[in-house]
Amino acid sequence: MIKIQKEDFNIEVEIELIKSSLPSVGAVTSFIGYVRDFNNNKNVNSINLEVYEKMVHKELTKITVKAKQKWELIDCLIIHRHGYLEVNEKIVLVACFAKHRQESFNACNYIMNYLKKYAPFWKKENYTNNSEWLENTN
Amino acid sequence: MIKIQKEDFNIEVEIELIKSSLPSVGAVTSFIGYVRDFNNNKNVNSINLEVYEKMVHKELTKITVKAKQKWELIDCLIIHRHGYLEVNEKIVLVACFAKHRQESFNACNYIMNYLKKYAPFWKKENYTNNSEWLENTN
Amino acid sequence: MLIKYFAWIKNITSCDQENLDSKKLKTIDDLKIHLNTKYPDLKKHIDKDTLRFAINQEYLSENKKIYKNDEIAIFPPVSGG
Amino acid sequence: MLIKYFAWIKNITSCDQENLDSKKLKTIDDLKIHLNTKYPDLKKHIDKDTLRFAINQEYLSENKKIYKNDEIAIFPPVSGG
Repeated sequence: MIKIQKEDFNIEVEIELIKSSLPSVGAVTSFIGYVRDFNNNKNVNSINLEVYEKMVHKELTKITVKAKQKWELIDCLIIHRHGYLEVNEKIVLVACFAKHRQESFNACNYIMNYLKKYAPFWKKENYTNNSEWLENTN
Repeated sequence: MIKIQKEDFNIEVEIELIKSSLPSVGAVTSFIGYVRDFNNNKNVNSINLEVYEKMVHKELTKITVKAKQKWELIDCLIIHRHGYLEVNEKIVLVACFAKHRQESFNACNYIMNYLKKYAPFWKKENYTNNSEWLENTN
Repeated sequence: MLIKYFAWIKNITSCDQENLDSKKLKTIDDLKIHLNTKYPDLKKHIDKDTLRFAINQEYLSENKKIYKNDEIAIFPPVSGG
Repeated sequence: MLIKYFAWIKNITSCDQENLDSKKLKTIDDLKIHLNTKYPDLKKHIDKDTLRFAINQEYLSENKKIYKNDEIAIFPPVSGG
């Protein structure tokens, strides 16, 4: 499942929603990305995350299909926020549901790598007196 | 932080408890292990997890210290349950807090590998008419 | 055709999207030449090949024909996650 | 010294812990010989070297001296997580 939203999400609720109907799942690896207080030697107060809404679902669907071909995934969940986010707020959740541990780890790592490269989001960091668009540093 | 307990836990609450005071953390990788409905060609109803309480804290502390030496971890959280657990219940949570993604992934994977090898827990699987102690299959 | 701009490219174009006349623009390369002229500040980025192009929400890796109803997006390397 | 048993080993020993007289048991190898006699069903596991030993909650990789106040744990390979 792919969700692109402005609102925060609850990790427990989101994972349980999928997991509760998948009793064969023994392993869930998840990654959560947050807004950090410091980046490129500057104090960050908040970020604005721009998204190309029409493209992002296509792109993330491609990535999850590839991940499912490569690793034995039973399901996967991606939630990515956009808009205005303050320090400590969640940006992204990727959760990979598998029978076994290593499959879920590998799939989650794989999806995050591709998401960082191809998902059409752009971060603008807001400092005390100005703001700046980021280049992806991976 | 290491918690050994019988009770269930809430992933969102447990992660937020640590994350909220660490604004430099940009990445949290977590692994959740669950009781599966099927293992070794048998339908599993529930498990009993035995623990060597006096040893488990020592052993998990060692593992987290090693992980922190090896990877740039800001913090890490391990929650492991014991006692009677039914299918779909959580067994373990390992969450690794780092500035950057790859450090948190590697540390989480590393801790899980060592936990599976050294943490003194033993699973007894309960089937419809009998039960059986598991050998670790990793 | 509809051209969409994202992130700091909008600062150069002063708009987030615009319709261009598709009669003279037959390929992505035609479009690049057109934009270089229209937005001189964009030229160095297009020349350095640092920007990403997508036609109808699909990444583009080489020059390609473009059509009247296409949606073409131009953006810097992504930085989500 | 206190000997603790875990998982299916308790089924063989019929107890989860017991105190053994430390006078004759000076090393882990002495203890293994003693247990092989006391619990014949344990012998094959001890001989096959599949069991884990811990002295005072620390894993053991070789034979070692043991003392009166030690807590010695004997258990099968772990299976948590």
